[in-house]
Order: sequence, then C-alpha cells, then structure tokens
Amino acid sequence: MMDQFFFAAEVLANGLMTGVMYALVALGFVLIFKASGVFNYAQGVLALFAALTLVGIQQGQIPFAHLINAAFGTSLHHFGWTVPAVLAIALTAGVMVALAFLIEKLVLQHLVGQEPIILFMATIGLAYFLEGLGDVMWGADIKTLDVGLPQGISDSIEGATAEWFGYGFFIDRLDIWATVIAALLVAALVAFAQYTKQGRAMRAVADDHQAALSVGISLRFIWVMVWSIAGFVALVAGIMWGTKSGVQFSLSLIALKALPVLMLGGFTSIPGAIVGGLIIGVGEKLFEFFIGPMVGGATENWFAYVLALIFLVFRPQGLFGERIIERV
Amino acid sequence: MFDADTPETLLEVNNIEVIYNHVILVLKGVSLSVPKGGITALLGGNGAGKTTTLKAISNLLASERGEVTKGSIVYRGERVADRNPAALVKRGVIQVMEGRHCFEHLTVEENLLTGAYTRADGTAAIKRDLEMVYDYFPRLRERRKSQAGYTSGGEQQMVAMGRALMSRPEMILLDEPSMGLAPQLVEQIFQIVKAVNEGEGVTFLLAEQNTNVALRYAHYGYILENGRIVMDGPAAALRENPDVKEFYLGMSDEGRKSFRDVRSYRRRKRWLA
Amino acid sequence: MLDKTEGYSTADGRQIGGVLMEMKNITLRFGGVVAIKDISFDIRQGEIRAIIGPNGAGKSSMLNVISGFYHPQEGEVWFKGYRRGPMKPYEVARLGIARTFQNIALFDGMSVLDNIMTGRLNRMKSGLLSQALWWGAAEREENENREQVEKIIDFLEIQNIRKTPVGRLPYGLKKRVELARALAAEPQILLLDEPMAGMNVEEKEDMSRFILDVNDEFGTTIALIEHDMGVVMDLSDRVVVMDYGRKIGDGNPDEVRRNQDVIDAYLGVAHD
Amino acid sequence: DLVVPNLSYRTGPYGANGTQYADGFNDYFTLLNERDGGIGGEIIQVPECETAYNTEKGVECYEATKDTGALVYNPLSTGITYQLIPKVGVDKKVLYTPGYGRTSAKNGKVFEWVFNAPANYWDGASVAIKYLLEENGGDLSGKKIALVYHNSAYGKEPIRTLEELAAKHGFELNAIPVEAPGQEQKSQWLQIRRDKPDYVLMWGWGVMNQVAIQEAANIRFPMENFIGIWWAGSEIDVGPAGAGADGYKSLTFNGVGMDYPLYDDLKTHVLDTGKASQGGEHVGSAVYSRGMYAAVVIAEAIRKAQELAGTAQINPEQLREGFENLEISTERLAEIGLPDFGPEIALSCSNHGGSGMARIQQWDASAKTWNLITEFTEPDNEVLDPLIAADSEAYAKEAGITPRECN
Amino acid sequence: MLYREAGDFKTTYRDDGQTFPIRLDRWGYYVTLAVAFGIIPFVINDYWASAVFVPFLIYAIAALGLNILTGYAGQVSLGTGGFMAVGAYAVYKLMTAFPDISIVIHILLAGGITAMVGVLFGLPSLRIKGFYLAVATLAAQFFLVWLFNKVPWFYNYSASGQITAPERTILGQAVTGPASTASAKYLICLVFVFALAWIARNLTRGTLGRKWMAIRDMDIAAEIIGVNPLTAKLSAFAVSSFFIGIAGALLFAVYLGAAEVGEAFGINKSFLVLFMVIIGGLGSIFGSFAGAAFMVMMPVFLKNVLVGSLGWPTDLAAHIELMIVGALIVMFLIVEPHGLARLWSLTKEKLRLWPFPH
Ligand SMILES: Nc1ncnc2c1ncn2[C@@H]1O[C@H](COP(=O)(O)OP(=O)(O)OP(=O)(O)O)[C@@H](O)[C@H]1O
Ligand SMILES: Nc1ncnc2c1ncn2[C@@H]1O[C@H](COP(=O)(O)OP(=O)(O)OP(=O)(O)O)[C@@H](O)[C@H]1O
Ligand SMILES: [Mg+2]
Ligand SMILES: [Mg+2]
Repeated sequence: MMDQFFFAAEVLANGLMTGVMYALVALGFVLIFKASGVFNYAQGVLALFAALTLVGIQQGQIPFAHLINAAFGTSLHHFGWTVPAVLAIALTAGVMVALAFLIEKLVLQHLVGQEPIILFMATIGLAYFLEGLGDVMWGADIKTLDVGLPQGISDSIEGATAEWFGYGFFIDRLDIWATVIAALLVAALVAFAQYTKQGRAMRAVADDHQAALSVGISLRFIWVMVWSIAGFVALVAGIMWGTKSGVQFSLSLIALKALPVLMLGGFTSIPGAIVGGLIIGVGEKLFEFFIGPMVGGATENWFAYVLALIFLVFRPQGLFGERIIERV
Repeated sequence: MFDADTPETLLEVNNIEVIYNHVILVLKGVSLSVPKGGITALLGGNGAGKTTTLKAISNLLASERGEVTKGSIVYRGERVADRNPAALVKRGVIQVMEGRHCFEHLTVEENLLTGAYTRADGTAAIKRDLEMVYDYFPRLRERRKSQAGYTSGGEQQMVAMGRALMSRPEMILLDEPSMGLAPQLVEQIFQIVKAVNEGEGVTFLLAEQNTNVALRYAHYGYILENGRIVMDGPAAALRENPDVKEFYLGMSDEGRKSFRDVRSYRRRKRWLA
Repeated sequence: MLDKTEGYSTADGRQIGGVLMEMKNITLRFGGVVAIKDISFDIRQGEIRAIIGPNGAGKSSMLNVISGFYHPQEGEVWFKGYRRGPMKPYEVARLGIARTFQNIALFDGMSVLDNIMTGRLNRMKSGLLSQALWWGAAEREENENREQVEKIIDFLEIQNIRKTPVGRLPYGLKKRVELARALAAEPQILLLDEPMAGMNVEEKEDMSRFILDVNDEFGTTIALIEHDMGVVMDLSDRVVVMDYGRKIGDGNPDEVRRNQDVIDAYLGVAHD
Repeated sequence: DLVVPNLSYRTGPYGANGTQYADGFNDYFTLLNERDGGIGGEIIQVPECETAYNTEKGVECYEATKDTGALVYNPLSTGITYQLIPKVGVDKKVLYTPGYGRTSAKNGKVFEWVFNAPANYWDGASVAIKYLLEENGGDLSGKKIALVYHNSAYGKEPIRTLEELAAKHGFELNAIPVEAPGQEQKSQWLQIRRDKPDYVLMWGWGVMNQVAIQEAANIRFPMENFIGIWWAGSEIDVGPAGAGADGYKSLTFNGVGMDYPLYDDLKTHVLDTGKASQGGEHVGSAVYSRGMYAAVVIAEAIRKAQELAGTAQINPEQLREGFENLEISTERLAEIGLPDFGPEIALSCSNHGGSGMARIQQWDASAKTWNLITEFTEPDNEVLDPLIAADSEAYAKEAGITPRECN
Repeated sequence: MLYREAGDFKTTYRDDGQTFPIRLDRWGYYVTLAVAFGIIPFVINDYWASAVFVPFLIYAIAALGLNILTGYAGQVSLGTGGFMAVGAYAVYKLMTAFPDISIVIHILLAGGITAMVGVLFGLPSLRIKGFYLAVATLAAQFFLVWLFNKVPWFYNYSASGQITAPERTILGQAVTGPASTASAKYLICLVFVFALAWIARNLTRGTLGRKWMAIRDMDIAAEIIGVNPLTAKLSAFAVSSFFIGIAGALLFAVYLGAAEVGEAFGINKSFLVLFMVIIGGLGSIFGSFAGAAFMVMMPVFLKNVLVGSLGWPTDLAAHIELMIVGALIVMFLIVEPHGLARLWSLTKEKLRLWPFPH
C-alpha cells in the first residue's frame, strides 16, 4: 500500500520533470505566437537544428562536408579540433540569431498581414527546409551531445528520500537542471513580455500587423528579436533533449509533445506553457502508469491531447490564454 | 505656425498610380501637396481612393498586396518608398488607420503607450503626454485598464487618435476620424486636431467623409473621385462651391434638405464619367 | 394580437401599429462594466425607431440583446406579445429579426450575391442528398430564392457588383450589401447599427432613401442607431436616448431635440 | 549486368540506422565488382532508391526499379515488406528480408517469392528465451520477463511467440508498448521499476533504443538482464547512455567487428580506392555488418542460381531457384573471408527461413565494442513451427493462395 | 476570342450558376475528362499508376474533403490521417466480413462510418476555435491510430497488426489485391474522384456551402443572421469525413494493398493533405486537385531529376529534396497565399484584360 503511494509519488515527480521538458519546447511556440500570431510549427525542427549545430561546432565537424565530398570527390569530415562547450553554445546562439534574421528576411517579411493559417503553413515549409538543411550541413548520423550537464539518478536525492521515507526516489539530475533552467527562462520571459517596451510592442504586433506598422513598430526588428529568442529557447530545449536521447531526427518530433501543452496553457501565455507542461507531464505519466497497462499501454500520445481537449471545452482559450474577443 | 501664403511643403505626392493584386488599378495619377503646419483635407466618396492614398504615403500598401506603380511621394525631400513604415514614424509621419485598428488584447493604456514606441525622450515625457491624452479623452481614463477589444466603437476611435498623439509626430495622417463618433465628439476631435495643429505645429492630412466638419477645420482641400483628384482649393473656397455644396454638404439653395425628401428624386449626376 | 395599445399616426400621415417588440427593464453587465442599466422601451409595428447616445452608451449592446447575442442579466424581451425565452441568435433570426453591424460583418470570402443569398438561408429547406446531387428541390429552391435576391439587388442598385468578392468593395458599398443581406431575410424587424457611418452626404441620402423605401414598401419595422443627427431627426418616428447605459430620453424627434438631458449628454448644442 | 536495387533509407526517423545498413549492402557488391568483376562475370548494379522508411515511397521505389531487370528486393522495413509481398508474387521478383518482415514467410509453400533466412523475429524471441533458460539452469518458471516494444507491426511480432513460450516455460510475460518514436519512456521504465521483472527484452528501432537503454540505466536495471533484438544492438543504440550501457546484450545473426579477412579485401578494393558508399564512415559497425551480410547471402544465391541455370545472366525466377537451393556452409563462409560470421544456411522449397540460429552479443562500454558471448543457437522449433504454419495458412486463405507442394 | 465572358450572355439563373461560365473553361474540362477516361486507362503502366496517378486521385479526394472542412467551413483539422484510417479499417472489416458484397458499396459505407466518427470528433468545434481546434483535432489523429493499433478486432487478430486487402473485383476486373491492373486501379479511383468532385461542387454552391462559408468568414455574424453553428459545423465535419474516409479506403484497398496504421495514416498524412489544400487553394475545388497534383508529383519529379538525371547520392538528394520542397512551399505562399487556384484565376483575369494591362 505504502509502496503504491511512493510509486505514485515518484511517477508524479517524474511527470513534473517531463512536463518541464515539454514546456521548454512549448515556450518557443508561445513566444513566436505572442509576437506574430504565427503558430510556428518549425519550433521542434529549430531545436533539432540548434542541437545539430551545437554538436557540429563542438566536435569541429565541417559543415556541408557530404555535399562537398559528393561534388568534388573529396572526403572531408572534421576540422580536427574540438570547441569547448560554452564557446560552442555561444556560437550556436549566434547561428540562431543569424537564422532568425534570414527567416525574417526571406519568409516573414513577405507574408505580413496574411492569415494565420498561411503563416502556419509557411512555418511547416520552413520546417521541411531546416530539416533538410540540418542533414545536409551536419549529416544524418545520430550524435551524442555532451555539454557537461550531469546525467543519471541523483544519489543525494535518492539517499535523502531513502532516509526520510524508506523509499529512495529516482530523479534524473538532468531533469533537475532542466527545471531550474526552465524556471529562470520563464521568469525572464514573463518580465520581458509584460513590462518592457519591446515586450509590449511584441504583443501589439501579434494583434494587428498593420496597426503596429502604423505606430512605428518595426515588424522586422520585432520578428528578428522574437525569432532569435525562440531560437535560443530552442537551443536550450535541444541541449536538454539532445543530452537525453542523442541528437537525431526524432528530436524534431518533440514539437508534437509541446502542442497539447500549448493548447492547455494557452497559446499566448508564457506561464501557461509551464503550467500546461506540468499538467500534461503528470497527467500522461499517471495515466500511462496506472491505466495504461489495462488498455494496452502506449497511451501517452493521445492522452495528452485528450486531456488538453477536456480542459479546452471548459476554457476555449486554454488555462491562461487571452480571452478570445468575440464582438459584433 | 501655419502660414497660408508662403507654405513650406512637407509632403508631395506626384502623380501616383496604385494597383492592388497586380490587377486592380485604384489610383490613377493622384497629385497633392501638404504644406507644413497646415490641415489638409482629402474628400471624396466611397471607394474614391482616400485610404489608398494615405496608405501609399505611409508605405503600408505592401501588406495589402498593393503597390505604387508610378509617380513618387516625397516627404521632406525624401522618397518614402525608400523607407519602411517604422522609419517613417521615426521621421514624424504617423497614420491613424481607418477602422481604428486597436490592439485588441492590450489594455487601453498599453495601446496608448505603443504610440510612444519610437520615442526616446524618457518616461517622464511619455507620462506627461499620456496625461494629456487622458485630458483630451476623459472616457479613456475611465477605461484605461480594459482590453481595447472590449471597448465600444467610439472609444476605440479615441484610442487610435490618442495613440497617434503619443508619438509626438510632425505629421498625422488621419483616416476618417469622425466615423462612428457621437456628434459632440466629432466636434471635439476636430477641436483637438485644431489645438494640436496650432499649439504644436503638427501637420494634418485627413481623409474625411464628413465634408462639412472637415472643411470647417481644414485649410485646404482636395476632392478625390474614382482615383483622380477632381477639384482642389482652399477650404473656404470649396465650401462655397455650388457642386461641393450639393454633393458633399447636402445643401440645396434652400439650405439643408431633409433626408426624408431625398426619396422623391434620384440624382445621378457625377463629376466625371 | 399585436397591439397593446392602439397605434398612432405620424406627421406625414403614416399609420403606426401596436407594439411589436418590448424591452422591459433590461440590465446587462460585463464583469464590472454595466453596459445597460434597467432600460425599457418598445418598438411599434411599422415605425422607424432610433437609438442614439454617446459612444459607449450601450446602444450596440442593446441591439445585441435584441438579436440574442448578449443575454441580459435582468429584464425581459417581449416579441409579438409573447415573452421571449432565452434564445440562441439563430433562433432569434428565425423569428424574423435581421440586422446589420457596426463594424461590417460581411462574409469576406464570398461574392456579393452569395452574401445576400445567406440572408435567405432559413427559407431554403432542401435536404443534403438533393443538394449533393443538385437535383429537384435544391436547384428549384436556389433559382426561386435567387429571383428574390435579384429583386433586392435591383432595389439597392448594386447589380454591377453582383459577382465581386465583398472583401474588395469600398466601405459604403459594403454597408449597402449588408443591408441587402438583412433585407433578403424579409424580416419583420430590421436592426441597423450605424448604417451611415463613414458615408458622405450623397451616400447617406441614398441610404436614407433605401431605409424609407423598405419601411414603406415592405412595411418593415426598423430600429436604427445613428450618430448623424440630421438623419436621425429626419427619418425616425421616435427616438430613445441612452447615456452610460441608462435611458435619458424617449419620444419623437422634436421632444428629444429639446430634452435638456439629451443636449447635455449627447448633442452638445441644440440641433435644428 | 545483374540488378539488385537497394531500397534504402538515409533520411527520416530511422535514417541513421538505414544509412549504415545501406552502406554495408553497397560496399560488398562494390567489392565483388572491383575484385572479381562481379559474380560469374556479371557486374552487379546496385541502384539506390530512398524510401525514408515510408511505405508509399517504398512502393514508388519498387515500381520505379522493377522494370529495370531487378532481381531481388531488400527494403529493410517491415511495413514496406508487407506491401511488397503480394506484389512480388505477381511481378515475380525475389523479396529477401533477413531478420525482419513477415515471419511466416519462412513457409516457402505459401510465400514462394519471399525469403527471410537466416532468422526471423520469432527465432529471435525463442533464442533469447533459450539463452535465459541456460542462464537459469533450464528453468524460468516463476520468472518475470518484460517485453518493451515499438508499438507497430514490427514490435508486435514477437508477442505471440513469447506468449507461447511463457506458457511452456512458466514465466510471466509483461508486454509494454512504446509509442513511436519513443523519445519519452519514463512511465514505461517506472513500471518496470515497480514490477521488477527479472529480464527485459526489447524490440526497438531508432531513437527508442537509445532512450530505453538510458532509462534502464537510470532505474539501475541490471544491463546484463536486458536483451534487445538484433535491431536494438548497434553502436548508435548504446552510445548516448555512455558507461551506463555497459553489459547490455542483444541478439545478432551476424558477426561483429572487423577481425575478418574480408575486411582486408574491402580496404584494398573499396575503401582505399575511394569507392566506399558514403566515404566508408560506418565500416565495421553492427548495422553495417548486417547490411553486408544481406549482400553476402544474396550474392551466394546469385552464384547458386547461375550454377543451376548454367548462365551468368539470370532472371528473378532463376534467382528464386538459387535461393531455394542455397547452402552457405561454415567452410563457404570462411572462403568468403567471413569465418563464423553467420550461421549455416540451407534453404529449400518449403523452408525459406533457414535454421533461425542467432547468438548473443554484449556491449563493452569502455572498449566500445560488441563481444559475442554465445555460439549460434537454434530456436525452439517445436513451438515455432506450428505458429508459422498457422499464420501462413491464414494468409494463404485470406489472399486466396493454394500452398504449393514441395518435395 | 480568348477568355471572354462577353458574348456569353446568360438568360436564366440556371445558366448563371453554371460551374464553368466561360466557354474555354468548359472545353478544357471536357477535354480533361475525355483524356482521363478515354486515353489514360489504355496507356497507363504500373509505375505511372502507383507513383503518380492513383495517389494523385486518392489524395485529391482527401484534399476535397479537407477543403470542405477547412477551406469552406473554416475549421482547421489535423485529424485527416486518423479519419483516413477509419475509412481504411472500415473497408477492411467490411471486405473481410462480407466478401460477397460489392467493394463499391463497402467503400461508400466506409465513407459513411468515417462521417459518423468525424461528427463525433467535430463536436468540440462548437466551443473551440482556430488553432486550438487544429491542435485539438490531433487528439482524434492520435487516438484513432492508437485504437486501430491496439484493438486486435480491427485487424482481424493478425500477428503483427497489419491489414492486407483481399482481392475484389468489379465487372470481373480485380481492383484490389496483387492481381489488379494499373488501369483498373486508376479507373476505380477516377470514377470516385469524378463523382465526389461533382458532389463537392454541388454542395459548395448551394445552401449548405453558403452556411459553411458564412461560419468560416465570421461565425458570430453567421449565427446572428440565422445559421445554426451546430448543424453547419457538424455537417461540414460529416461531409468532409465522408470524403476523407473514402480516400482512406481507396488508399488502403486499391493503392497500398496492405497497411499499418501508424505508418500509413500517421500525423504526416494529416499535414500532407493540409498542404495540398493550402498550396492548392482554400475554398476551391480546382485547388484541391492542383494541390494534390503538386504535392504528389513534385517529390517524384525532384527525385527523378536529382537522382535519375543528376546522379546525386540518394541521401543527399533526399535531404536537398526536403529543402526544395520546403522552399517551394514558402515561395508559393509568398507568391500567392491563396494558392494555385487563385494564381490560376488571376492569370485568367489578366488574360481577360489582355492586351490592356489593367
Ligand atoms: N486590398 C485591396 N484589394 C483590392 N482592392 C482594394 C483593396 N483595398 C481597396 N481596394 C479598392 O480600392 C478602391 C479605393 O479604396 P479606398 O479604401 O482607398 O477608398 P476610400 O476612398 O478610402 O473609401 P471609403 O470612404 O469607403 O473608405 C476601392 O474601389 C476598393 O474596392
Ligand atoms: N463583450 C463585452 N465585454 C466587455 N465590455 C463590453 C462588451 N460589449 C460592450 N462592452 C462595453 O459596454 C459599453 C457599451 O458598449 P456599446 O458597444 O454598446 O456602445 P455603443 O453605445 O454602441 O457605442 P458606440 O456608439 O461607440 O458604438 C462599452 O463601454 C463597452 O466597452
Ligand atoms: Mg477609406
Ligand atoms: Mg456601437
């Protein structure tokens, strides 16, 4: 009996941590949605791309090696040096800013004032492109990412809980780190969006592109800024997920785990991303753990969505989303 | 201060042509000039192209798939086509768009503050101007914390006006400021226009359907029909023009005619075919 | 059993019938904001009833209450002598209440013709199968209703834009199309929310003519919100004045014009 | 020339694995062409076609290549295999699916054109259990075994066999699905932590493997009690878990490492001449070796077919004959330069699946190598044969096939 | 005269409501039909059927279906893959349970069953709007896929959960199963496409279509002028799912022959069909075809060029193909956000004005 309770508690704790990991991806979505009303499907791919670039830089891979080899019959692959993690992260962040700039220049700029669904589609096109680009640049191999984040079960938590409850909790140290980082990110982003001039401008842009232009807000600047931030958030998510499971194609699919989080928390709410993440994380873990075996398991994918759907029926704008303004 | 005799030209529109969607030709050679420190009115019926002209000036056509295909627009000696809309605001031209275009999810106050986005003269000055706007529109003070999306049509119009004022512009392009406002407020808005114009030397170019009021406050007027300027002149002269009187002011020789009487005749005289 | 009381006749000799719709002590709140405070008034068969008041007074909200989009916290709406229970907007529409909107609410992706045809949706009853196969009822109905719509198009003189997507139209014509859509439903009461905003005098004259003709030829009862006092005073038979959600005046144009409260709150100066 | 299309996938969720396999497959044929001038004097052409592990693209690839004289297909995807099984019967092409695909295709009476030697999933399941039996002195009764599987046709394959085996040996089976791609498996592994099974088997593919091995390490599940199918036994799978993966086991039906004479030839004729597929980055990896092994078997079947037909330029029908009479003895393997690389194979009209032998390899994280820890072991055919008979009969009935007679 | 309406006066409302008011369009349509029915079946081979025509036709049906829901009724759905799965599994169960009944009836029934499921999953649309709805429809996508994977009854208890279409004939010609010929597969799909496109056209030009479009353009206003959102939205879900269900049934039975739910009807399918609809043009029947053609043929074309003609390594080609597809999608959206259909109609508008520029 007691055991069952502890198991449940452990699942809960792990669910919370997983939720934070989801939230990290969801955050990027929220930022971009808030700033441009763009539902950025490419956020997952952005995370993959960031992680690939990070590993590539860290390991001194030659970008486009495969392409060059195919074209010139050479057989390049590495420069032969390695770059320290911190520097590599900084460089990758730089790449993400450059990418944001290019995206604005080549895509968004030409789609000002279009309907949301068109912008959404454009981001899917972008996702395809980045996916291909990441592969061409860095190769499709699975890569191990190590920026020095600790991994594995935290012995101290296990020890402490074993002493207190007679049951040692297994908590992954990586998850603890993710939680701390996510909390910091969220706090910073909330402050930014709510209380700064650029934050206000960002929300204004989301409401009405034309009006924003008319009061002198430069869409380009806002978009480059927001996409850069989202690129940075993607990098953080990419580091976390990449450390966990290696950097490879499936990383981009975590976007699909972020969607129910987003829906539940509200597309426009930064705190919503975290709260949504926690609810989804805990919900799906508990369900899979206790109900899953009765119905054959593998319920996590749909359960997250159904859970979010149930919340939505009661609050169509998500828990923290802005009220949908309906007036005539 | 506006000097009607030797005005310095702030904005020149030279023979522009605007096409939407690559096929719909809307402006067919519109030229006008706006003197510094004046209030210039752009009048004309529905679909005449007033909004299009204003958007061409503030460079907002691109997002509607429209483009200026001929002619040029020069603001203080610079072609506006070379500047993006944000840079234009920095240079002092701001537009109050037709149909209000408030930021629905921002509060009234946040809406006003976005108007000050391009300003760099410190929070104190911005705060002062905010108070000024609230003094102009007391109703907004009451509703400062409501989301703009939930305010009434007239309140939104005030927000849009106030927002433009917050940017401390040199020139304001006003697109139908009186639309949907109560009569008292229409008068008030124009009073404000006048006050701002005289007090701070802000130049106005306003598109209006309410010809009556517009001509009372403007210094100069252009009449646009079907994408062409069909008449222009000092406001006072336009007010006396018999055609303007009949078609734009709704006056006949016997003074204002009742709307109840209009049904008895069908007048379809047009300026140009 | 329409008339609660006998009707009255207007200055120009039209006979106005009994009470068609009555609002009783309506109060509408949005959170802290009281949009309408305990308002009662009636609309009689065949009259043109204006609602005026400063911005934010609650006029549009009142129309929304009438058309079932807002549900007042207190008060009752009576229609044709029956108390109207809580109804969905589309049910209200089926009672014969049509309207236009302050911020034009046309269907931008559709042509003018299709927009107007939507006004007649409730008269078209053919089944799914018939529509899918475009056979029998569906086609017949389409053509019959099309004929009615063409009449309205002729009436409002918008023949030449029939096939244009409404998104491309200038403001004034949009307003006209909206009126056409409302008329297509052949309503008993037509609610117009600022039908003449953004129009110049000439266009207002046209619009006035349409409103008067509708009222006259189809006997449609009309309630309208308008800020142009010239229009209101010339067209309407009786005027309700609202301010801050309250009713501050109700009567024929002359009475209202002279009402000191109304002058203070709204008109600014006494209108001639 | 002889055409052996390579329906590969180097993109998409499983691209990393697919790439290595395709490289091994290509390189062996390149070696034959370079060193021997092909087989029997016929150059082997290996046109590659990208399927992205997607059935529709797979079908497109098949249709695009089938009229170019293609002899045999090896799509490395259970999904595509299911698509192709009915088609190859009509088009008369050989379908060779070593270690994957439809298990009951072992029955040559029903599946005339399909071969899945040397081993199939049910063999794998049975060999794993047999290994565990040995570990436990022949008795698994009362033990708990969990199966963590990819929630797809592929992952579900072993369940029926394992259920039979559970009944026979008295162990308790608990099947735990993981939804593709399997990036997140916390609750599955917490279940395992709670249920404390003695052993965990895994039918995974792609990222699922890596995450599973890492999660297993996280809950401190003893790695030596964790056995994956051969598709969950590559260097990529154990990489991210680092030292945590030490001791992890998996099945295999081919040798590992580069300690085979063949690799010398490969180096001289393929690697050093710059002819290696993709620059030879993956040579010697577990999945590469398996791709190469598939090529070896196909090449041997071609040889046999040429021998039987008396002509070097064979057609698919003749290749089918070649497969049905294929024999790869230990000696032959040594001759090829791959001593003890795979099990002996002897196919026949009715047996298209070979002996089903497989062995266990174990990961040494410090040396970063796989070590073979058992010999080739036979599956429990007593259990498997009826299952295969039943499944193939069901298929025959559904598809309206009358099983042919074999003598 | 090229492209003139002038001289083409309509004298009845019936004429005015014609599908192809311009003569040239009408001819184009007849010629297309003649080629599609009269020529292609006789020249088609396996490769063209399975690489291009059959998938094109089937996806055109799916795109029509999604276009009804998203393009006409404004409800963005990402559940297409799941609904196609319903069609596929429904037809599989029907085919195996009632082998003696015609496959055409099975396919229609499969559409009907999908319509019911669609209505069920459409219920939340009454509360949930926009992207929230889009994401919510993923619940249907994932749940349905999970269900078909989990419950053995759906796949007749086969060991691996794969379903395989048995052979069924129409007029003695096998249309499913390995023995079916390219032209038989092509023709059955073509007939369905033809009939369904005609139905879609009828529905969208009449009362129901107007209700849908009204809800799409402004749901509140639509409700106030008398459109019941419940029936309008659910009918859109029903009709759309009917189409999509038939597409799923055909995809499985005629095209693939065997399917595994997660792989054949996964989320990617939902995106693919949505792409077709948007690239082709929301709210346009022609657009559904154009989009389907584009998305089916472009990868095949690129692959043939990059690998076949330029001889690039397949993986590089595949990656670059992804980049090109992505870039093309973005480019198309920039050039004409309203899709190929709009591009086409603008071209026609220009043609009509020709030789005057405006
Ligand atoms: N985005 C657009 N696409 C196509 N045509 C447009 C677009 N915007 C405006 N038009 C057309 O351009 C013409 C001029 O419109 P504009 O809005 O400039 O008129 P306006 O004078 O401001 O009229 P109003 O007084 O009604 O606001 C109209 O005929 C309108 O149909
Ligand atoms: N849905 C809503 N939520 C919150 N407040 C609302 C809502 N609808 C209206 N209001 C508020 O109710 C008041 C009355 O609004 P309403 O739109 O009825 O005014 P109005 O008389 O039509 O004004 P105008 O002439 O400017 O159109 C306003 O203060 C408005 O902000
Ligand atoms: Mg305008
Ligand atoms: Mg109002």
